[in-house]
Amino acid sequence: MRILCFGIAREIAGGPGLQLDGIVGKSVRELRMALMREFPGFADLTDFAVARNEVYATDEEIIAAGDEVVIIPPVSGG
Amino acid sequence: MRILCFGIAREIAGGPGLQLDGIVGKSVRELRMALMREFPGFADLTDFAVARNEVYATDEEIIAAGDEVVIIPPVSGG
Amino acid sequence: MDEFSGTIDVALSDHPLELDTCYRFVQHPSCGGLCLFVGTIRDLNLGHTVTHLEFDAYDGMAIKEMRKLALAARDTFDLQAVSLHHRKGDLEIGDVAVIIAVSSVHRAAAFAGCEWIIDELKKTVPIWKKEFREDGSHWLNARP
Amino acid sequence: MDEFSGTIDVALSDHPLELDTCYRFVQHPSCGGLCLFVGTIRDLNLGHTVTHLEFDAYDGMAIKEMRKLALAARDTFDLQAVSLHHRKGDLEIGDVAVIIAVSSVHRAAAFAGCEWIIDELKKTVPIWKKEFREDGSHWLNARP
Repeated sequence: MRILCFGIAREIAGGPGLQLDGIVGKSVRELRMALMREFPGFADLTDFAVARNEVYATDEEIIAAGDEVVIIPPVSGG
Repeated sequence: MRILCFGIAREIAGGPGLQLDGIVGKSVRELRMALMREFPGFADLTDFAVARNEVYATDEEIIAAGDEVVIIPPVSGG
Repeated sequence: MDEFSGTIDVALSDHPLELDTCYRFVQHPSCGGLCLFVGTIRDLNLGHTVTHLEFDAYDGMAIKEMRKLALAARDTFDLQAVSLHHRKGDLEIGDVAVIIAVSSVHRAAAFAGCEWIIDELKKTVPIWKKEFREDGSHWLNARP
Repeated sequence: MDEFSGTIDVALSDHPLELDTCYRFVQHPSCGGLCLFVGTIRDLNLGHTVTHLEFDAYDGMAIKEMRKLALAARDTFDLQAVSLHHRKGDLEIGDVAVIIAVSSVHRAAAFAGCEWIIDELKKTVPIWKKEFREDGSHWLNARP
């Protein structure tokens, strides 16, 4: 599955998105664990969230095929 | 002495100022008492202050000849 | 007013107030937060329909008291600049009675300083509003 | 967006933001108090000289989160209207990053609502600042 990246997540992923397979049907918590395993830079962040279809996702939510999944590093707008 | 009036004080005085004699050398407290005696409308206000030379005067200050004395009814700017 | 130059801007005007004038005055490259307050004439006050207002001001003292407030706010809240413009004369519904703009390095000080100025202005600055309703007129705050 | 019509105005733009646009949106005859916040790019951050900033935004979600904040503020603080404009792209020192304007019948709610929006925006809206200093660049808040 293609996962979109913004801010520092782009630098960790080396581009505007990254490929992570085998996560459809898995929880957001499992997605976060997989991300930190495959891209250790994510473990060095203060924290990061995951958005599913433009809404913050809880750790318990299940990733569905067709979801727009996005890594949300600590925000700094304003 | 001529005393300037603003806001509702103008209506009580019947004009932009009023004449009150014998107050040079008296305290602001005495001025306030004299005002309420001569113009009972002032006693009906929520409160009123006195300014001497464009600064709020304390009750203890003494009125000097040449002072600009002004009655300051409750303000309502903003 | 040299000591205030660039940091304090106070005006009492019988012409319409301009937000941009106050905004431009307080801009500064070191400031990340600007807070502005605009006080306007409402069509209702305590349930009564207001038609217009008349502002009376003791000009010289009002300017002095406004300057005192601006300086006190600048120093108490560590503001970079304060612009405080007040209207006088006849105002209609929707007209702007007062504009306050402040700038600060950090935003919390900007909000606190701006709100303090309008709260204090309403207590100390010798300006008086006469409110005209359909059924008469009266000076605000004057009577118990 | 019919349900928000006239009370909520949210924008994310790569063009300069205009205070007057936000100001005009929130004006209303029933409102006596308007509070506006302008967040600008500072020349110094934590003691370092900043040369410019780059704003990255997850557009669709940022707009949704900004709209949620505006609605929550409107309903929580009983505001008449909320205008919330955020910038994206490359910004220089002094450029405006965000403008918030709110109107309310009474001023205390306007101040509280406006400050709440900027505080929450900095926690929840998916927009990221990359700060460029003379000695390098980094994404703010990203690292412990």
